[in-house]
Amino acid sequence: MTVQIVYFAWVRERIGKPGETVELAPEVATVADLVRWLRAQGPEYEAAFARPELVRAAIDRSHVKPDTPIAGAREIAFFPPVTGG
Amino acid sequence: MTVQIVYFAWVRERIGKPGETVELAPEVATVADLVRWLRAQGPEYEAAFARPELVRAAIDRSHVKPDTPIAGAREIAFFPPVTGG
Amino acid sequence: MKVRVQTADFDVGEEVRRLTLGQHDIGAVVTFTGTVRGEAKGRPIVSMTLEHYPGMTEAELERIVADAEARWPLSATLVVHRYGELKPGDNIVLVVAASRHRHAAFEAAAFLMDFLKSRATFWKKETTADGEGHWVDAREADEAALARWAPRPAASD
Amino acid sequence: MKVRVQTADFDVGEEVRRLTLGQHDIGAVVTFTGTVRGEAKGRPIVSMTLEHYPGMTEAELERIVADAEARWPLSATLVVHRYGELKPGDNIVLVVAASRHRHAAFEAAAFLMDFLKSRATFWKKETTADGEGHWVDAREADEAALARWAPRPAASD
Repeated sequence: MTVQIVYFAWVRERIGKPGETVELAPEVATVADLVRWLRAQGPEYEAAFARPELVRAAIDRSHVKPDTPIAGAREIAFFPPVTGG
Repeated sequence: MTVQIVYFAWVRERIGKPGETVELAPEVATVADLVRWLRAQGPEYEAAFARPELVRAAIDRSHVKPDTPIAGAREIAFFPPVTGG
Repeated sequence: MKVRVQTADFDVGEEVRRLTLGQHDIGAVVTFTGTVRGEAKGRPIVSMTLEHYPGMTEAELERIVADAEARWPLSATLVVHRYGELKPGDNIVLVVAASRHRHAAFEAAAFLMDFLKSRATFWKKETTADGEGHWVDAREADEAALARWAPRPAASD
Repeated sequence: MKVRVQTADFDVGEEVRRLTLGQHDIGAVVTFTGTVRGEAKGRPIVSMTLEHYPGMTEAELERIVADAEARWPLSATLVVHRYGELKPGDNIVLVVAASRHRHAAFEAAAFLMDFLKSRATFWKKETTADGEGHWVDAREADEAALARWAPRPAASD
């Protein structure tokens, strides 16, 4: 499965890019699986996801939980808790 | 005791004047006493105070209850429940 | 001046700008604007005339503002209330509360309006198309709204 | 358009005027304006940069507005949120809720802000005088503020 991943705020800064297209194996089934997979991609990802409870996710522009399946997703976003307003 | 009385809204309209100066006997000791005394001053006062629970009072520009003593008052106001805002 | 009673209209943006100018401790500004609705009990109204008790109105509004300022940490507070003849759509009242954080600003503005509604000495008379004037009845809900502001035990916050 | 995400400033008075123009069923307009404070944790800040998630931010704000409109009888609703570099005193966000009566307008505006604070995809970075940038931490109180909007039993109101 091919999916577009986007990063915001300090997640983006730590990984060093605003997003990327990745090819995922079928075992990567949920948001939490994807976080585990990303952490193995290099020290910059390890730094961004060191405390996964501080990173939020969205699939196709809706907030999701770590156990949400990613099948069919076009765009998955990772970002810190929001601080607007 | 001499006191200035002022009326507002439909209390003013029913009595037919915005205010007056009255001379009160010592028996007129509270706001409720004054209402009773005024009701006896003519049909226009009777009309204004026909339902005394609908008329509010202020002494020297502070809201008061019917049992508040009027001794020392300079200005006593009667008006319907307020409807600003 | 935190309280103004006037016949003239007001501009919300201009009032907020003037009130908060140069105050960099403000993070939240809540405004309430009350306006004349076009109908009352299903009948179109052509105008609304507000009478007030000069002197007492200002004193009462000052007391309400002082109560709000004692209760929340406010950086700025303003109440502007019009009187005289108004038309549907016209502004009647403006309340502004500014604070560091939003909850204080929201609560203070709601508190100011609740007390203004049941304490400030204004009376509304609506004129319908037939030329008849009707004094607006006070709403029991307005008096009831004060209950939520009953003093709370100091420990609860 | 009920939701706008923009770099440009806004004028509260002008936004309210445009939003309520010709709508004579409105009796109450509540606005919330969030502004950049001059200091953070006791240190002066020189600027604040807001990043957001284009596309999702608008979608999320539209969902929040729709939730508010389902919950209260609102005549008009508006959310304007800025992004980019801002200075102390600058406007960040404007929320407007207009209704026939004041309680709906107050509650809807507070609801919009509470959900915006913990759901809209914005991130603030503060720059202090030494040139260092700090991402602002989310406040637990903002998440906790949502509890008071938990669905109530239909009979309770």
